[in-house]
Amino acid sequence: MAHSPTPGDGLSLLEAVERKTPIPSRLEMCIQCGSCGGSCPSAADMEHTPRAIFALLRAGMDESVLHSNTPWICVSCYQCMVRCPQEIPITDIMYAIKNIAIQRGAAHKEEAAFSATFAEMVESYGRSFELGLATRYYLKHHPLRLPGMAPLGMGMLARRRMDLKPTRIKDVDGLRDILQAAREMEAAQ
Amino acid sequence: MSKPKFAMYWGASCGGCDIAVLNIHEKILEVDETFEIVLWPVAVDAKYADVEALPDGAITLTLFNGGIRNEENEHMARLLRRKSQILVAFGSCATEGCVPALANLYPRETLFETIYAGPSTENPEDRRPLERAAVPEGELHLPKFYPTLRTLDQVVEVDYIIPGCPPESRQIAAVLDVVFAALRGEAELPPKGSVLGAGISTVCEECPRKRDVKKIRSFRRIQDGPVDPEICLLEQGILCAGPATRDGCGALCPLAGAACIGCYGPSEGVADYGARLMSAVASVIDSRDPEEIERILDGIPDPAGAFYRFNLAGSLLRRGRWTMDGRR
Amino acid sequence: MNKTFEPVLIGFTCNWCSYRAADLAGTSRTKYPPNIRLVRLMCSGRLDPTFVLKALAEGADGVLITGCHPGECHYLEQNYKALRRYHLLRRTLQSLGIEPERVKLVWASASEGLQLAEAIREFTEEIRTLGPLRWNAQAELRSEEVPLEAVP
Amino acid sequence: MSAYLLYPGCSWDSSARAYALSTGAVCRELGLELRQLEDWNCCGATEYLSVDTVPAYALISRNLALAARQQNGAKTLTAPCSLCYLNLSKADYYLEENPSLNEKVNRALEAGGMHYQPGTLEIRHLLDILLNDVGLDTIRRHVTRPLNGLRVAPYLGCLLSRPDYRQRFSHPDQPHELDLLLKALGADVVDYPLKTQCCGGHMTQIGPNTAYELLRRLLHGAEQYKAHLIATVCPMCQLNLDAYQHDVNRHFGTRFATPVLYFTQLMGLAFGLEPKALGIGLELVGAREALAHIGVETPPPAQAPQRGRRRKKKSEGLPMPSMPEDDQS
Amino acid sequence: MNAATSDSPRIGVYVCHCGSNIAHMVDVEEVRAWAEETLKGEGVVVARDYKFMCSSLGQELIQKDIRELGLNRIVVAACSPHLHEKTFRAACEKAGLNGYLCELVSIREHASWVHTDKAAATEKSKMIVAGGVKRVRYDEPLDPLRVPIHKRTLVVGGGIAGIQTALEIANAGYPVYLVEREASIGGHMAQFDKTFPTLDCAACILTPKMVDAGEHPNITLLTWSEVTRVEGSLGNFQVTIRKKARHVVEDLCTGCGICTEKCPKKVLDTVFEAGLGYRKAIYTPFPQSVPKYPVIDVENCTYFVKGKCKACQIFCPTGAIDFEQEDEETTVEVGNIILATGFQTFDPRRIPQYGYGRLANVFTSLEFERMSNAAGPTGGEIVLRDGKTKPQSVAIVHCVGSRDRRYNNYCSVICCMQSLKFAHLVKERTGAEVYNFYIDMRTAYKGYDEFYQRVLSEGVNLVRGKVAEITDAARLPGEEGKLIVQVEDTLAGRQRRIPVDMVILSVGLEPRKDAYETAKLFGISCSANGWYTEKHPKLDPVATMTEGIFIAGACQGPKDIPTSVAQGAAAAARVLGHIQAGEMSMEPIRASVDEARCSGCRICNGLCPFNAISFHDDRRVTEINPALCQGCGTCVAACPAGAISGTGFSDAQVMAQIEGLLWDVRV
Ligand SMILES: Cc1cc2nc3c(=O)[nH]c(=O)nc-3n(C[C@H](O)[C@H](O)[C@H](O)COP(=O)(O)OP(=O)(O)OC[C@H]3O[C@@H](n4cnc5c(N)ncnc54)[C@H](O)[C@@H]3O)c2cc1C
Ligand SMILES: Cc1cc2nc3c(=O)[nH]c(=O)nc-3n(C[C@H](O)[C@H](O)[C@H](O)COP(=O)(O)OP(=O)(O)OC[C@H]3O[C@@H](n4cnc5c(N)ncnc54)[C@H](O)[C@@H]3O)c2cc1C
Ligand code: SF4
Ligand code: SF4
Ligand code: SF4
Ligand code: SF4
Ligand code: SF4
Ligand code: SF4
Ligand code: SF4
Ligand code: SF4
Repeated sequence: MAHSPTPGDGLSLLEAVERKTPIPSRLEMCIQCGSCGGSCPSAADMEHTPRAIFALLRAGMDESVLHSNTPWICVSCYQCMVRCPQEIPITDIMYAIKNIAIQRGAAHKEEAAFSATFAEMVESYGRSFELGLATRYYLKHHPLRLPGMAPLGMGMLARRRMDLKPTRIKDVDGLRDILQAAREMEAAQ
Repeated sequence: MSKPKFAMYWGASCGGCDIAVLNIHEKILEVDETFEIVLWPVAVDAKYADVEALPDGAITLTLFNGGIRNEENEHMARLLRRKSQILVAFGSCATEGCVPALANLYPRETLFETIYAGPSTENPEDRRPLERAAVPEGELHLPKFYPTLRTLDQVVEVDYIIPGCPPESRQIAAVLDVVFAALRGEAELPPKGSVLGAGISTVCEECPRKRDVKKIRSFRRIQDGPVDPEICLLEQGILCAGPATRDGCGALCPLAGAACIGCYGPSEGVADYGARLMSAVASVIDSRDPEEIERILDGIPDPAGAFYRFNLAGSLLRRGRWTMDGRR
Repeated sequence: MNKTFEPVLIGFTCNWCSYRAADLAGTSRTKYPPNIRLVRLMCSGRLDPTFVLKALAEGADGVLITGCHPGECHYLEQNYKALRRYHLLRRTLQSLGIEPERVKLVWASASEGLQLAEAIREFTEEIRTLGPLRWNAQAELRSEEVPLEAVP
Repeated sequence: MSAYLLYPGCSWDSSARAYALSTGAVCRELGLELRQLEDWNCCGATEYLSVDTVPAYALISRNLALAARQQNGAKTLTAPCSLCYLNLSKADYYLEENPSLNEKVNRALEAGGMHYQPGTLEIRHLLDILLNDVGLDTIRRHVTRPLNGLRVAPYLGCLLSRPDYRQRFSHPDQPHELDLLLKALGADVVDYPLKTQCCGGHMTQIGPNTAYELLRRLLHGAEQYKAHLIATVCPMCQLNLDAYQHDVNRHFGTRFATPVLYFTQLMGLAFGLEPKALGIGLELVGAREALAHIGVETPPPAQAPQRGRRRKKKSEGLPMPSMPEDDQS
Repeated sequence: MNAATSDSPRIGVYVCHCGSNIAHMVDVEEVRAWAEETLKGEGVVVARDYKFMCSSLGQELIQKDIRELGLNRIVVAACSPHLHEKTFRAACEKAGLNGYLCELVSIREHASWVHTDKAAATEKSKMIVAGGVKRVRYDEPLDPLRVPIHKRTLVVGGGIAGIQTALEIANAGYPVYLVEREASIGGHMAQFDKTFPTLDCAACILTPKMVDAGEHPNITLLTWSEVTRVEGSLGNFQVTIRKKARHVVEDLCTGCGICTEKCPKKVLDTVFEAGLGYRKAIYTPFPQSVPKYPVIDVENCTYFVKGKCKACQIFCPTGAIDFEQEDEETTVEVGNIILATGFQTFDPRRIPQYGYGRLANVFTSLEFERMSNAAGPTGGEIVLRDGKTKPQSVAIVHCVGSRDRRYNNYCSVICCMQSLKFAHLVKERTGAEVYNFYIDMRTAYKGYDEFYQRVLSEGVNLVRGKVAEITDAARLPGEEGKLIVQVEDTLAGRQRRIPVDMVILSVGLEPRKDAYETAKLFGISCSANGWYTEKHPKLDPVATMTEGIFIAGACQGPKDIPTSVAQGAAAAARVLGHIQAGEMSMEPIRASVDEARCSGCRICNGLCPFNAISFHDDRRVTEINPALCQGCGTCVAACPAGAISGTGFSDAQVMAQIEGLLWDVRV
């Protein structure tokens, strides 16, 4: 899968995250109140709460952050973000950390792979393709889970809730050009 | 004893002022009775040469309307200044430039381009006026067209000012009454430099519309929706120039449901009409947020026109800034 | 632009914040270019756009308006009025063909000597880049203008 | 009523077919015109954003650019999927907030001959349109078969109301819009405290254990409040709660059997439309039993005393603080 | 330039070396010579330079010239006017020249100290001098405004701060009006049971003060009253006060309480009982109310609503009930005003995830104060909403609505201590397990941290983390039927769900919802948050920008009782200072309207934050009250008719200064 290198590799992770976050990260404003960690529905499965991730980031403990499962366990529900008293865009920061983890090769391989497979589907067809995504991803990463998924898939197919073939948009080439240009732009930062 | 002499002349103007003087009804007879009219192109047939022949100071009263746009205007202004005891800048053009001065926003070249090559001009050979042109009969001479229009008092000293576009006829009549009385020795003329035929306050003074503390949240034009007939137009978001415009007209425009556009010029002692109006209007915009303020100001699409429609030549800057290629 | 061009700037300051900031820049020996000349007003709310036009008409190349930060006005809220006038003034200047960048509004509290000096430095450079306004000295016009003739 | 541009999202014609069918039917009833955007592409879900930033925003913005081009008088772009809705409106917002991102995204769009000026479109969720543009009064007028007796848990999921920049949809934690709509249909709406909790999103794929726990909480909650069914506004929520209910049961040894229907399906039922035309039956956890509560003409069975009642009646014990809703009733 | 100077100017210019402070970077001699030569036409008669102009010798130099050369205008080019304007004005006065005819222009702070090029600094200094010279021609002689101070004082708000203020002034022997909106004075403090950090009983320390205030011969107590109009200025304000109809004749009422007892109508009391208890339609807020007379709440009184009942009247032994009574307005004259209008608490319904209003056993701190008060609705029993069950576990949530950009982005100061107080009370009275959830523990000030330690020693569980939500949605066994507090224990780094029976929300302090209107009424300002703004946050904390108006207590910002009391006393001291002086003088920089020129356009009418501008509807002209005007000049700049002029900074002065400053580039 094609992706752009991290902006200014060699930056501290904190700086890299700040650059990757599409609106000001305000990380320096975190008062470590724990509203985020308290709100997070998946906190129990996280190695570090979001708050702890921010403390680690600010402490320069980059490796701990990059290898933490936290951003990958984040379900992107924005619960933390709307409750943060400092209006820190936490979920966007989680995305930024994932971007960088992938680019620095420190990613949680499986989770990253799912995202990557998804991205590939989108680039091939312009749309997501559930059946293709599931089979490709499971075949590659969880072949054993696949049989367990079958009844679900059959149920879906029986109700025509899953397409057997992907739909491709008309201007797929235009889309690819856009994405290619975007990647170059990202790399040029 | 011969009658005192009277002259009325026009520079760059539309002729409305002459009409306003003629519009004083019977009083025009009194003018004729009191004065010997030595120059008044609209009303009598007189020659420049006759005026030139008069001794300096021979004319008692000259009403000069129109601004100084070209060499001829200036020549006549200087001539009449020499020949007159009392020189009055009459009407908005002479006192502050008026609409002709909006041409000060553009350089000569652009103006000529518009006039001689504009869509409403048929000029197949694309000719331009020449200051000097040789013809078989000899050399022809046209007055030089100046880069800007100036007010009369920017060229010669004036004794009185009568503002208005045009001045209200009843105000002209009132001023003439004072002059007649003074000539009869029954009254004294006001101190030199005074503004005559107008008040010392602004149009709101005469405007009967109800007003309150002002708060503007948006601007609009009268054609954008119904206008309350009783309430101050500015409070309805209509950019009324009444607060900054010298009174004397009787608030004709706001009375008729239209915003005052400022023809009577600045009030007493105001150095820059447009700046004053801007300051007033901006002060009552009801927002503290720069973006919102900008949004509200979008409702004034042509600020130079809105604030300097009559007063550009009389303002501190006197004109717009232009480059030689005509771009502002 | 012109390397030797030294802009002449007028700065309006308010008695309570920005004038004091200028004083502080002085007492702390902070350096800034000598191009600016300051006028003290009681409040930025006193700023009549006439003053700005006057400065431009008299030969200034740029005008810096300064006042207390929003919410900190010594007169509570008058700097907001300055803000409104400033926005309108810039639009009018633009419509008269004058670069609106020649007038700039900067907030500076009494303790921001350093920031004010920096703002002055920046503004000086901005106007230097814009080049001279020379409102009253445009050669083409002056040649045509004839002095007033005195009355005999 | 004005026309709206519709961004259907990838699931519209597949996993969310019931949503598409019922939306179509309901809009026809209400005279609401939804014009499908042409040649739209995937919004990237949560995945694309995980991979890269600028490409992700470019991907989303291509749709905005298309919509701006095709808008033809319709300023509003509506998305029935909460995630699509979020991605589209978030891109619009971030492009506006971050000029450098805007510049990059637009330079990328140029490569495909496109351009988008942030702020051009108004991006709204289908629920918002039905509630605020069509309005409860009109909806009430169309109700011919009130859902009396059907206990519904209004479930919005997370991405409809969150994040809440520009106050884009009511309160981020406790919005009551869906409650109002369902009440207008005559349903017995349970005060479902989990209404904006996450359904697990893509975690069903990459971290099933995490996702199952989130689903369990939702199903457990619905059961606790004796809901006959869960009403949803998002294809992802529907899919997770419906298709994975079986797996959740297997994982925890529970026996949940709560059907999950789209709110548009319930609207259609209340409007008296044919169940089949609304895609009823496409759900994996069958809704037949739940719908039996409204299927019969007899008045609904007397309700069991609500154990879940939280607000004390006024006379007992210490008084309760008044709530804004109190004034409404 | 319109207004020309009346006299022909004879100007003296004095350029200071300031040792080498100026002279090292500005060629002082050159500036002097330039001014003398070039500015002759502007009326400069003499120009001198001197080592230290501010020294007595320097001042004498000026005075000598004034006397000997007949100078009538002075320009001193030296340091900032903020340093020595007063000095040189005084020097001129001594020589018989009005001080306002002297201009001090700064060539030190604004030239020598900030520039590095001597030639440029010298040139700039010349222009600064030219600006001063041009300007000084238009200076006018001015005299400071002197105002006599009325001896009476108005105090608005009868909380602890207002009571303290009123008592201090009254005890010094001066009359005070104390205006309180509610039926009794006492404010928030009257609602509490115990007060931190010493846990004194609030009533025990407050009641004596209330009684003192009620009986003090110098205090006129106006409860059930509000100020509706304020006119005038420092020294002489005319204040209109509306006394709402009590429907009880104070002269007849003995405060026996029979009416209240007999009144059949029970009303939920959302003010004093914070919504946790009831009162009657005729009531005194609490037993120790001052004054003791009840009021009839006409919105709920059966007689006023339905026209029947009159039980109170029938039973009143002295015939004090008067259903016909009407609101009364009185206008009083006072010299100074002190606002002590206090605060309100944050409404936690704005944070729905805390469940207040939905979940029965979530209480606010004010509700808890009433609950723990022996005179409160539960008789001091700490119980659940059912009115009987004692909680076995209690959560106390700090920072509710405070320190949060979504609500109030400031610390409410008192709630950490108040939460610890609650923890102690719950422990002491119920033995329940107590959890306090805090972000940071703020227990500054004397005795406060000691109190924290005491609470720690009592075995209270302190969890560091801002509570994420409070829910009744059970997830795990043991949670059913409980309120679950979900939080990240940030010290353990884990999310926790703690089931409890009762939750107390320590809601933050907020400005009263009408604070902005009240501020407008009195012509003072509010900070962005809505707290009244003090003149200087450190050095003038009880004065405001409006002369003669002071603030005290929690209306200025969140604060505890000790500080409120200290501020009340401080404000009283400031007012007493004014009263003792008998007269105050004010800067004469003021605006005024030329009525003949004013068109009544009303552009200026809404521009003055000090309410100095008023409009006369009858004559359609605007007037400015010079005593209220602070001289900012905003209206001067706004009046499009040029009808407003301002002393000290007239158009003529400023325009002339601009011309001078641009002397070198003007053509
Ligand atoms: C729950 C809680 C517990 C607390 N516990 C403690 C404690 O233990 N120890 C401690 O030191 N502090 C405590 N405090 C803080 C304490 O309440 C304040 O410091 C104190 O009440 C401030 O007094 P005040 O007079 O400024 O304001 P308030 O007590 O609010 O009094 C203001 C008065 O002004 C009146 N008023 C308002 N507006 C007007 C108007 N326009 N016209 C006329 N009258 C008006 C009001 O009716 C009120 O009577 C606590 C606060 C809270 C919320
Ligand atoms: C390092 C530091 C930084 C601070 N920073 C800030 C800040 O930024 N902002 C802030 O608000 N506060 C600050 N403070 C707090 C501030 O210093 C105090 O609030 C303030 O100084 C108290 O003033 P005071 O007059 O009560 O006492 P002091 O300043 O101590 O003055 C007492 C005076 O009394 C004299 N004196 C003592 N005994 C006698 C005697 N028996 N007879 C005669 N004279 C006597 C002493 O010599 C002294 O001059 C700071 C404190 C410290 C230590
Ligand atoms: S909620 Fe916000 S301030 Fe609090 S710990 Fe999380 S990121 Fe930091
Ligand atoms: S967005 Fe991610 S980190 Fe934030 S609460 Fe949701 S799952 Fe947790
Ligand atoms: S309508 Fe115009 S002239 Fe009349 S009061 Fe209003 S602003 Fe003044
Ligand atoms: S109202 Fe204004 S525009 Fe109209 S006549 Fe009078 S001055 Fe002229
Ligand atoms: S008349 Fe009103 S106040 Fe009196 S007893 Fe009846 S209800 Fe109570
Ligand atoms: S005092 Fe304590 S509880 Fe109150 S806002 Fe400040 S930190 Fe929070
Ligand atoms: S702005 Fe001027 S003219 Fe208008 S009301 Fe005020 S003082 Fe009078
Ligand atoms: S100068 Fe300022 S303070 Fe004085 S009246 Fe005008 S606006 Fe009010």
